Amino acid sequence: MNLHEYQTREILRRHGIPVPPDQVASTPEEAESAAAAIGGEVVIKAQVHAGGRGKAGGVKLANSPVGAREAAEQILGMQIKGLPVNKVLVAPAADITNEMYLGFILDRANKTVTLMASAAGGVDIEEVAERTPEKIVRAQADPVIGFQPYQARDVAYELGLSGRHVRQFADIAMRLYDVFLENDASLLEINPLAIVASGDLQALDAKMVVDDNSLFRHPELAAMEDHTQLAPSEVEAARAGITFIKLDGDIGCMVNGAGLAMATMDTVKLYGGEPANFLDIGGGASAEQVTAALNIILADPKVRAVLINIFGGITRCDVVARGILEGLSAVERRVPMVVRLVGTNEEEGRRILEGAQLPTASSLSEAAERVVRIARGEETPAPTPGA
Amino acid sequence: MNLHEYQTREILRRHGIPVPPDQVASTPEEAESAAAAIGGEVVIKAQVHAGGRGKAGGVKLANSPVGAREAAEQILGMQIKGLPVNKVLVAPAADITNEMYLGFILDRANKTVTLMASAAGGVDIEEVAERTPEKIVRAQADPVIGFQPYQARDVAYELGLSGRHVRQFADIAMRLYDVFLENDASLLEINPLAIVASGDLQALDAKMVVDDNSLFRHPELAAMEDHTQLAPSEVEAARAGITFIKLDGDIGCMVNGAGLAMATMDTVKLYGGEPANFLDIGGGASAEQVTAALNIILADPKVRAVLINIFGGITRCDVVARGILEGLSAVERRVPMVVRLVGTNEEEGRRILEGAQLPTASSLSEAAERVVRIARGEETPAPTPGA
Amino acid sequence: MSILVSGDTRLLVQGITGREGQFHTAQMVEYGTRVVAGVTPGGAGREVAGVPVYNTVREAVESTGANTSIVYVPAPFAPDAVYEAAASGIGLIVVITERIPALDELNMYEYVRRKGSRMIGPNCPGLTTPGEAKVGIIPGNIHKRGPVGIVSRSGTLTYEAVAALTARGIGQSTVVGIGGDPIVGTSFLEVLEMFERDPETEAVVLIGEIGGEAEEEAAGYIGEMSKPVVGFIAGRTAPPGRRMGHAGAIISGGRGTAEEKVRALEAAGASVARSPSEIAELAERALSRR
Amino acid sequence: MSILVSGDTRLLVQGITGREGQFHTAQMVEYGTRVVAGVTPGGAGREVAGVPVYNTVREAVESTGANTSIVYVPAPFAPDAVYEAAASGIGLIVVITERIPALDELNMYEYVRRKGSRMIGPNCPGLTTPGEAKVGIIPGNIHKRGPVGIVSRSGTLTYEAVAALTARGIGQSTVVGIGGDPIVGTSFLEVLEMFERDPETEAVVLIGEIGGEAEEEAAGYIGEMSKPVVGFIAGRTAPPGRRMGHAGAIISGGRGTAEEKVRALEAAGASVARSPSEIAELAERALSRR
Repeated sequence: MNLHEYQTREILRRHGIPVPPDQVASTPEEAESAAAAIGGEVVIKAQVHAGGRGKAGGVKLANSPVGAREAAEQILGMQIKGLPVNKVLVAPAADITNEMYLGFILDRANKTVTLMASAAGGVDIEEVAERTPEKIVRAQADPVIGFQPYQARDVAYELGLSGRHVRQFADIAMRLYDVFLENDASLLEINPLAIVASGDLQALDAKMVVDDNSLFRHPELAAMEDHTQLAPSEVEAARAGITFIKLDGDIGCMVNGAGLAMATMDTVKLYGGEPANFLDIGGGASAEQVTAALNIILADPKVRAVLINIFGGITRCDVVARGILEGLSAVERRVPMVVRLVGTNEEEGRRILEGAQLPTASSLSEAAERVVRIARGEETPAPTPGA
Repeated sequence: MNLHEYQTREILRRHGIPVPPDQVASTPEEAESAAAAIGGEVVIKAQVHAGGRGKAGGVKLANSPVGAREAAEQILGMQIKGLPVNKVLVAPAADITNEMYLGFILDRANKTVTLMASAAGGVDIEEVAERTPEKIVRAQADPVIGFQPYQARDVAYELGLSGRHVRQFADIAMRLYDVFLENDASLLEINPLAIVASGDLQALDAKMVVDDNSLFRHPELAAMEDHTQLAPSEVEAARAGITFIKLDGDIGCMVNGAGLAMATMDTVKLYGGEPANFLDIGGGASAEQVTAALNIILADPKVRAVLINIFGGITRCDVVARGILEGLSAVERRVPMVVRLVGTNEEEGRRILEGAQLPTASSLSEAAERVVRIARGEETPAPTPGA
Repeated sequence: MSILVSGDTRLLVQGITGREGQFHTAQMVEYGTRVVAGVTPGGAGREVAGVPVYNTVREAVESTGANTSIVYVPAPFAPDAVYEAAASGIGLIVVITERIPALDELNMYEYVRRKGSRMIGPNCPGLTTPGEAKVGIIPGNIHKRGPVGIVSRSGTLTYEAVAALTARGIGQSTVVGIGGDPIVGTSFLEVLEMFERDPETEAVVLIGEIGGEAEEEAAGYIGEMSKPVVGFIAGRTAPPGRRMGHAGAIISGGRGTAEEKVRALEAAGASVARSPSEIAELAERALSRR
Repeated sequence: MSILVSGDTRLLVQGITGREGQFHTAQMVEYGTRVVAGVTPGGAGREVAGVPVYNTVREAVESTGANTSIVYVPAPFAPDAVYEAAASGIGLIVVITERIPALDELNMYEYVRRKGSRMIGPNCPGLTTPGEAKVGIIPGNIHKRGPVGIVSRSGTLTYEAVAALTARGIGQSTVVGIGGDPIVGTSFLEVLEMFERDPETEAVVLIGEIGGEAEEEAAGYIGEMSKPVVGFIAGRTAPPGRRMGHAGAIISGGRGTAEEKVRALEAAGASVARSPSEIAELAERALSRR
């Protein structure tokens, strides 16, 4: 789960990390009074879960409250990479001497939490990591004692800092590490961590990604999720316990298991089709979940055919079959479907579907090939049963 | 540093451990209104840093607010093992079904934090440990992952608990462990942890000892120290960075280093004397500390002679010598002194003292033997120089 | 022979009285796995599918000599269950539970290793040595005993591969689902090493997916292996930056793509299937070439 | 020979620019110890007693090949200094700092061990191998090289024993102050084992005090030693329940008394002195009996 910059800034501030004061505005008028309250030159930044907002015009400077209102007018309501901008952050425009990058990530290769830092801040760190990996300094937290101040100082010296900047950097890094652990982050970064005119270090932008699996113990973070930054269908899916990601094609996919779902999409593509989505109904999908999944898939008007691919393990084929029929009786829209159902209680599941005149395929290749032909109009499917 | 029961109860309560409501009273009237507020039968307990307060009459039951006032009248102002009772705790008298012991200690042998529990609660756990060690169940926290719920459940089953008592016990143990770590405790115990009439577990008495060395990071705990529970001389010593413990003899001792201080006391005793105190002026004792130490020793009217034994390492003998002279010029009382000064800058230290007509001894045995003879009046010492 | 689980496995089921625990215990017993004990705090005295239930792992191990455990305990309590198993001397701990926070997984990994035990998973379908022991949720009836070892990060995609092999008459030595989370107890590489040492295994199928670098790490070892490896990587069509269900399956910063992984595997000499149905075909060819 | 420190010791001083660090660095250099580097964050470029100062231990080790460190860093920052030393490959870390919280000491102990290093202390006076290296604060001039190994939980009481031995003409192989805190990096037992293996050491003096069970643990090994041991326990007159200065020196629940410890040592065959001055006498007798 992503947090907005303004949410992350507030969390960092509470943990004693120097973050300039700011205000959030949902209207140009709010932005104007925020700028007036802050005084001087301000920066107005789109709050959106998409990278590259600067290039997209989502960050503007303003010299006056009126200028801030005008900038907010332009930014609010923008779409950046398809996501709506409903809020802007208004903060003092900083006089920057030097920009660095400082972040912690969940390091799967080393099985720990790792600090990443770079003297080249303010830019996309993934690009730095790709092009000039030697410019990134890393330090791994120890599994027993965690990340330690000496490591932060070591990094600071590597970045070429000296004097009080070393102390400030180390202090910020230690606090950032605490924030990472306390919030079950998988990524937490300050970019840029800047030396400003006063000569002090300040966090001018911050980003946190929280481990979705940890939200059961962080209700306060779960409540911060901005559902406007997800497709409504994705929100609905999450509510039903389904993982759904909208794509651009016309063949809806409903699969159990993430790996099989990807492999199903790959196979559809291999036969020349374009998947309309990734959808994993999960391990023990109930009839209700199957119904919800069907609804979500068919809500996409581009979908011309649906491929259901279930390999029952925990999931029982009979339950899925009943769910499909139940779902079909609840949705209005009719599109052709190809169902492949194997594994636990396979025979019963197939019997149920065939009893309802819904044809089944036995192999994934066969099913994928067929659904692609149907979507292309090369094959006329049997009519789909329903309400 | 010891916390009072009422302070520990409050900390446990804040951490979600079930502790019955209570109030602290410093006067009989406060105890009366506390009892009225709590209602029903109450227990009035002396708040004092001494064990065995029950046997000493420091715990009484009362059926009414008036009874509570009378009980508080008796308890307040008592001395228990020499310590004044300035406060009482008023709490509901519990209807107890079963009493257990639950504590965590810093386990030096196993180099970890260890849970200790016993189905025989409400009694002195050290006695249980001494007489029937098999009745104590132990579980050690892992250095990496800490104390885990499965360990708490394991202990609960060992104690013979079942059903919800296991869950409640595990929950309390986990929270108690958190309190231990958060407060740098060296001992934290609930005794008794009782099953009360409702069938639930409740912490009816609690004790916490905090690691003195950690107080720099726990100002809130340091502020809770009750100085009335220490001899005034001990408080004064602590303020000067000196470790001082008052004993019953008549030979004052001033030594640098705890081990040497104990060995000096032992040697005094070996020659038939009785040390009046343990006093360690610490590693790098300044002239001010030596002065303070002299003042503290001589404040005890029983002291008939003083033995100063300094082996300079960090501590420099010349500094100590000047401190002795400075101290002597500041205190009014004159008692005979034997000084032994060896190690770093030994010659200069001795020169300073001898310049002031203060005789020095070269070995500890010689010094101890002499101070004992002087205290017994078997030897007439040279007059002590001073103001 | 086989790896990790066999007829010598004495299985303990942690969380045996839960819905999934009960269902899969029955399935495992039916398959012939020696399920010797279950644990649910407060459940002592009960039986599930004829298996006695204990309050604690310690008790269960003392009473039954269990040497392997499978964990169906819900995510908030699963780490505790794993610690309990490792502390009680269980040598192999198979964690089916999904959605365990990654920071907990780091601790689980560290602790289990330090205790000298091995963890498979979390978020995995378990393992099967056909005809001897099914320790997990992979449907039993799709297996057939034979010369191919399977190791996979995926759940149902593993079933797909197993079923395809069996349909072609190719049996499996052991099928190992290592789990789809960013942090798992046992890596591709470690399972490959075990298959390399296992005399029964003649070829290995490795099923990976986008995200992380586990497949690339494995590729580093495949070149040294004496046995042929068939690979498959799910997620060729996955868009960057979107997490494909598994917490680990995400292409980020241009790393972890299917292309990179396929390239690494092929460079190490593995043959890589383009679709799940091709896996069995390539496995057959690999076996015939030996 | 000697144990732990010698002419091969290349010493790093952590906290070298502090008051104590400066004073004792000068003393150690004067004694002839090879002090090769100091560390104080932000202190790079300075010199203390001719010793170059670095910002980090890593840099200091890379530049000077330091293999031993001594820590004078104040208690709140001492654990970090110890972690830094262990992480940088320092094999022996001597922690002079006193008043470190016990929970920090647990972590220090655990971490240093896991890194394969050894910690002496905290809250210790350090060690001296007379004529070769003084790593700590024990006054250098009281030593004389010879056949007696000394291990002690006490500071100044150790000086007392060393001075008494030297006054009698008995030299020391190595003098080791292990520290007076409840949690220390190296135990009596471990140092006894080293002295037992050290060809130069012919007899050992063990100086303990009330509290804990370290002396009793050591006694268990003394019986197996080929070399005579002379013991002394401080605190015979200490009242129970009062902490005698050292965080560890407390008689609690009737355990940790001087009597118990003396009994354990004597039962193991050690001769136990009744006063510090008797230590040298007993050591002389022990040597003459060999």
